[in-house]
Amino acid sequence: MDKHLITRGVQRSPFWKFILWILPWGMLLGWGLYGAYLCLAEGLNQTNMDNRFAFGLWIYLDLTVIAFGAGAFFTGFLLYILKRHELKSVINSAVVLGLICYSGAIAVLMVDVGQPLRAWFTFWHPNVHSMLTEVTFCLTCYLTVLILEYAPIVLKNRQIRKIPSYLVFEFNLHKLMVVFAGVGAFLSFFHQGSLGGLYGVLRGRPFAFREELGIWPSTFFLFILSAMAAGPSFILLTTWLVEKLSRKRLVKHETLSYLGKLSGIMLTVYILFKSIDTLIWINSTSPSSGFPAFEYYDRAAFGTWVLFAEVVVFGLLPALLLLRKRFREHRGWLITSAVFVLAGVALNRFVLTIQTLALPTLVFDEFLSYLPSWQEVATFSLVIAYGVVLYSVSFRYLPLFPQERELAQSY
Amino acid sequence: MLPWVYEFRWDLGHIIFLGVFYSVVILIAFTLVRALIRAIRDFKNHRVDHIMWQATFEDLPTPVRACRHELSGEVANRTCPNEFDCRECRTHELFLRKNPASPGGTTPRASGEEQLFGLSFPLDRYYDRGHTWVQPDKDGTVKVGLNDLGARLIGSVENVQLPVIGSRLEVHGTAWHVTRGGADTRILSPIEGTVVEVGGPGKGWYLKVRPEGMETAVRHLLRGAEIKPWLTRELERLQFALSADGVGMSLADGGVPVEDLPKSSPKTDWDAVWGEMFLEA
Amino acid sequence: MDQATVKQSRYGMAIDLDRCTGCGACLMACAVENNVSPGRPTVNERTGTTWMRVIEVQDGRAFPAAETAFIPMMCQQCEEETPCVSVCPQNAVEVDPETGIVGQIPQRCLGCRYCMTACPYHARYYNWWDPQWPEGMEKALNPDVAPRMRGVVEKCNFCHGRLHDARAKAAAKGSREINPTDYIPACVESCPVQAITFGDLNDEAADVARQAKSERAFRFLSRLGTEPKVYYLSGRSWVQRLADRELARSKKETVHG
Amino acid sequence: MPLTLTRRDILKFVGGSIAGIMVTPIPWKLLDDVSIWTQNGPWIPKVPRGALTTSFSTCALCPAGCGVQARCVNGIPYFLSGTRNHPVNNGTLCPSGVAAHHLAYHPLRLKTPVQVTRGNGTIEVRPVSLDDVLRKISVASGNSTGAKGSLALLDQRPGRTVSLFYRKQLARHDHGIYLVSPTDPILITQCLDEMAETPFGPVGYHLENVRTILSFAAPVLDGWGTPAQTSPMLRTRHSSEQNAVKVIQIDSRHSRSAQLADQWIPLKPKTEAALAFGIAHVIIRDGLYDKRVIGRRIPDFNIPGKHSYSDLIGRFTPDHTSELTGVSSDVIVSTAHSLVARGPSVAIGDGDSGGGPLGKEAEIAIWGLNILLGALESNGSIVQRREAPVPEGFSSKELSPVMGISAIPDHSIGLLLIDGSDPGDPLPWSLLERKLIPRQSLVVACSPTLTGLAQHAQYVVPTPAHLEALTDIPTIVSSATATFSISAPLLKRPEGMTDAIEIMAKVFETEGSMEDLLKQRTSAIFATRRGCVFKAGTGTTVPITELGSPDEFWTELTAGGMWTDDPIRSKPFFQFHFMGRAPDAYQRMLDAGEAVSPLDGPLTPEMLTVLPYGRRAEVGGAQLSPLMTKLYQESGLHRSSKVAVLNPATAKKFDLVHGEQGILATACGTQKVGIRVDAAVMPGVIEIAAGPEPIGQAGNEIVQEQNILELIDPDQALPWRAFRATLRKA
Repeated sequence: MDKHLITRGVQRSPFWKFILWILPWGMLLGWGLYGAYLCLAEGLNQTNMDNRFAFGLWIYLDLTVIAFGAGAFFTGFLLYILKRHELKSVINSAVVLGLICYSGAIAVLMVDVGQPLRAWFTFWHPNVHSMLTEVTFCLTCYLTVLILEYAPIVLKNRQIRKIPSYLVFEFNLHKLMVVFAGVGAFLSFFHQGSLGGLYGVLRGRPFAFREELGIWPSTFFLFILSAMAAGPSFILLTTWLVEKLSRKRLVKHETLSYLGKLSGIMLTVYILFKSIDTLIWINSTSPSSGFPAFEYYDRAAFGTWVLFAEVVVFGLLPALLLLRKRFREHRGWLITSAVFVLAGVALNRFVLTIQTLALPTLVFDEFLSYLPSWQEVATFSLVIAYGVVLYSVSFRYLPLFPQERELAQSY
Repeated sequence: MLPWVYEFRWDLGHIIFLGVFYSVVILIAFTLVRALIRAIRDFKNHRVDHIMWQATFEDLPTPVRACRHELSGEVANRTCPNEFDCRECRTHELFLRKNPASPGGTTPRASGEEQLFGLSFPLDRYYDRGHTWVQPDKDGTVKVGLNDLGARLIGSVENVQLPVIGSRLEVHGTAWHVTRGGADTRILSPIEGTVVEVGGPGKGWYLKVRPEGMETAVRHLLRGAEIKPWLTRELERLQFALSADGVGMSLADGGVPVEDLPKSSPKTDWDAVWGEMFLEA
Repeated sequence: MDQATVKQSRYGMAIDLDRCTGCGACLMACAVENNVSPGRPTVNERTGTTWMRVIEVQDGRAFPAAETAFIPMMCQQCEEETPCVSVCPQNAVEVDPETGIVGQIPQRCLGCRYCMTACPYHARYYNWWDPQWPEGMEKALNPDVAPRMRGVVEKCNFCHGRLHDARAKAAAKGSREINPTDYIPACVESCPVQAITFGDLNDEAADVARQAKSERAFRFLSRLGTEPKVYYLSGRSWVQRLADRELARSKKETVHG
Repeated sequence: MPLTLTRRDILKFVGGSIAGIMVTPIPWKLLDDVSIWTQNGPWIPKVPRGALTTSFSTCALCPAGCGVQARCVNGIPYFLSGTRNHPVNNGTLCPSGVAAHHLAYHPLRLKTPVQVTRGNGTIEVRPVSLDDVLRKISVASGNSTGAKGSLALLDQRPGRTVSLFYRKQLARHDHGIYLVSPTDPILITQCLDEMAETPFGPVGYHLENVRTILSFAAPVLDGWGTPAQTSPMLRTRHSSEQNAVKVIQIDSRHSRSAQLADQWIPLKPKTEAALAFGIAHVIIRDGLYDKRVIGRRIPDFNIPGKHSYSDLIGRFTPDHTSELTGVSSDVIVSTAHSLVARGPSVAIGDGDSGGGPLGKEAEIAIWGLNILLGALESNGSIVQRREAPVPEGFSSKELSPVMGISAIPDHSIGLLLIDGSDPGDPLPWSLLERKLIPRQSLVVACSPTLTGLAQHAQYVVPTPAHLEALTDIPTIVSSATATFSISAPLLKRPEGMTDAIEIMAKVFETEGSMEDLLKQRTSAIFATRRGCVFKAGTGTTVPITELGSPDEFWTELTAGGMWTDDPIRSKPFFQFHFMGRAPDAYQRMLDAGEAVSPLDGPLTPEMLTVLPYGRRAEVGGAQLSPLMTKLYQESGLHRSSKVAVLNPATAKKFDLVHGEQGILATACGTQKVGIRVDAAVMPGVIEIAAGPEPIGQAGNEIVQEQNILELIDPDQALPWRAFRATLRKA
């Protein structure tokens, strides 16, 4: 039925199957839209956030997906600037993932702020000392870049490419991709960092506050590193997932294992610095502001196990696994460690966003709990559903994996 | 945001931050505009067909992009860097100079039948990778037609859209379209020139074209000893393409394709097969 | 007169916790003065808006020994590294260099609530609902303070409306020095036991400056280095130890060991 | 050459100028200002603009009668503060007073007379005409003159001039009853009259020369006296000042006064009498009293061959008292000693708004303690005072007596009229209801809002709200001398509001106007030429003799002024019966003392003891500014009637969790409450406020107030300080 839209030489499941797959996600999407609508129309009283828990599920989501989306800029950087051609076979997929993550994050942010119509004030009266300003500027720019990177892929669709003007434009745009890759890398570097800085600068929240290196708190750099570690793993995982779901080989194993290696290296560096940072924080930064660090882990909910899980189980362990060729070659190990890497980064973002707010500051504060309302969850799942749908459509109608055709023949 | 907007301060922070931001924005905009301008320029210079072929070529699997000198065994492994256009290819010239006997340099015989795997591939003409042939005439024009394999792949087509007389063809631009059932494809033009007469499936040739400068116009086309190794690969590819979609149709009797493949196996996804064989993405 | 010759003031408060009885008059006066709207039926302690909030704390001993103190908690007007100012993406939070008061510009706030996470005193409040007054009550609003709308953050600004009036009064007299008696925040005015002292910390003669220097004086979370301009006074050691966790802990240990 | 303009030139010019303007600040600044100043939605009310004025009046929310200074815009008050130097509050206000100007906008404000029908949980109101109501009343009053029962008037603010008017009319009526809330001071001083050989008359407190206050669960530091009296004590609470007043709070509840007092002595609920006896026992045992005086003053102190006070007290040894009250014997002893050592001392035993009265016997026991402590001696802190002079025809013999609820037989009232200007002293409806003749009685309330008892009436007539009404403020019980002030309206009353007096006048077929009445009263006061007058405008106090005419006096009073009587020097000699003059006094006092606390009551493990409490003017919704949510909903400073507070141990035992919802149940009903754990609360009890209620309007339908006091079993209701109930998870 939609054969004439599908790239030549690749096999795609019949249309009805595709619809069956999309349908549930579509419904989730609808539900999410309703939730988001309520939050916009009725106000944020629809959420379970409050004056004490001013950030909730959404900010956590933003930080996490943006970390995962880092694959787009990192791969682009390696491919176009450092000319690592083994990544050519995943770059398209990476770009789509990046686009999904970033557009999703920004959409949620627009629901999260109380006055979305005033969002442009940030550009109009920017406070250049605020991490959030940095984030806003970089995100908007980078989203534009991602769209420009996504456009050529769309134009490569079998029907669209038949239109000469599009194809010619795509052709020329693609020639300039190196510029976008460069800009993307530059922007990402800053907003990934600023997202870390977001909490690192909170002097009033010694659990999150970190000493400054130059003009940025250490979390600025930790976030960049952890994002660089998460990005490749995310691409790796999604690619593997798509292969499983579509029952096709899409990329050579070398590519996946190379992604794993990247992840492993970045993660090792990250964990190293993270550990140093943690030690400094526990022994100096926190106590000097009147907060004995161990008290943070007094709470039943957040014991020291959190720190252990973050640094060792989901940090050191996958790092070591990914550094060893033997494990990388083995699919099972590769995928497992990728999952661990992502879990680690997700946990890190959770600790920074949620635990920071749950912990008391004043002596007579209570330890707070927070459970998102269904509207928040809906808006959250809106992004997930939107991502799945956009990716599925892209995978079906656009040449996401250039190697697919070749691999199909080399069977 | 801007110097005269409330809250703007002339401090280092503002200048650096906004400076960087504006440069990024300008860079993005500039690059975009640049791409547009280039695109327009390409249109002006009629490079559309060329670019379309180039884009297609990039998406072709590596084995298909093999250099003619790899086919002829002169070099072990070489992928063509200029989209099968040897006219300006320095390497091609070098090969010819190094080895005058190189099949790439020969000119077709005056006449003669040639049977390859039960397909007729007369050696009196040039062949293009898009399964077309070019036969020069005395009057300086050339006939362009589908080769035997191409003809059998297409079979008795329902609908052929040929270019109007006087229209211009680019090398590996679109020569004509054929459609049959759900399948459609464009046939790559093997040669550059002006259409002077149109034929069709019945006539045995499709187009009469007047090229500029015969010698260079056909330089990139396969000939003589180059044909067999290429055809061998093509038949392999065909075999695979047919088996790929699971209908399990195979080339009939001892590897000789039947007259009208589509007729003999209607279940096969001919759109895919055509795309594969006529080098369409 | 030009900027240079205007006296630079640092307005601050000293709150005597040994006097405070937790009656809540300050809290109400604050809400009345600043046109804070009544809470919705579903409002609770975490979604409500109380620029001035009086917190009841106990010394942790059990019945019948437990001792109680009441801590009026509002924006502490941090002077250094003011956490909320640096984080606001669009300059909706600013420190007035002339008064040292941390101001909030609701018209420019986009409600990202970053400043709220930044504030260790939880002194910032978000308008989860549009303000709503019973029919006719809008006629009884304070003419000097504009109500805020849904989706923006607000907080104590030492009764900016009153500062404005005081300045107007001074201007009428052709001076830029405002008379201290003209500028008294609502909570200070309404405290039945005069537990709150307000004034210019730069003015040596002012009570507040003297009290800030007394040995009973302390500030909450002073080790964060944000130099709050709100001081608290108490002669009770357990109350003073509430200042930060390190102190509170030192007590625990002496108790246990 | 001639200048010719082509269209092209014009376009160029326009385009050029636009481009030019873009590089000037103009468009950007414009956009900027727009962005900043267009940010308030049109649905956000604009603040009023207009003339700013200041006017004075007196707060009528509670008996204290604080001076109020109102800042007004267009004549409408927008900020209230205490009147400077005012003898009652000296420039301060309580939180309720600060927001009192909102009461006119109460969501449950009535605009017309209504007929009330109570559904389950909600209330329907149907507008009716005033005449309809009056017709109903006249029919019912016709009945109530006959066998159909009596006509009762419940005065929620006794002691006002209009109260005298009511009592006069009721006295004329055959079956007229003048009813007041059981916590009313008048009833409590009646106990003293019961003890005194000759009536003692109104009681006042001279707190200026007190050094120790022994409070029996009275909210001494939280609304009992006037701010002017309590603020000094509160200010010096933690100071090392030698003659700072020491407050010892005897209270089962961790009440605000208990929190603020210098010493808190928690005792088992309802054992106040026993503790009073116990302390008296020590004083007498150790001979810490003035034997000469007591000997002469107390007929029943020691009667040979007859049960006497000393016999009674003799039984309450510290150990025995300790058993009864749960207060350790040495605390009892030390308290007794410090009362004497740190004299002058006074024991205060009024009830409180939430907990209600202590009970007659307990009151008598406490008065006895006061006599032992010499508080009623000529230099003592309890004084006899005069009433503010009354006009002709209002002498006490012309007035019907003041009755407490317990003095009225069940099912006897045919027509109940409620003057519901509610001071926040709650009277549980269940108590009132059983006095009515079932299905035949008519209840009509005069109230500005559909709150409190008005919710239980069949008809409610809207009266002017606080600061709309003209009313007078009687002398507060804690005042040593008579005072008189007037709460003059600061707001114009809306159409259709009727003063309660006008309704009552119609009922009694007579004339009555608030203004005339008050003018008579002020003239009467002025005529005596006694006392002095506080002028709000200047903040000064001058002898009344300095005022030229009653009108001038009136003007001062209606402008937030206040009249204060001269103290009476001579204190006539009194004889007191320590146990009261009733024949069965001994037995009754003994029973009261030996009474078992509900805490030790029949041991059913799931039973807890509920201790209601509440701040005056916050119990009952009538006097709650909508803004009071700040205190009891948006911050935990005051607890609403929806919060039950428990000791952690108790909560653990009943596995109730802090922050969860629970169901409180007695034989008479259930109530949903939020559970809060507090280490300072007595184990085994539930502390729960008798108010405030969250403002009772959800959308258009009015939600019934569910006061904790409604759960009291009317049979064991008085006093309702403590009762048994179960609390389980919701």
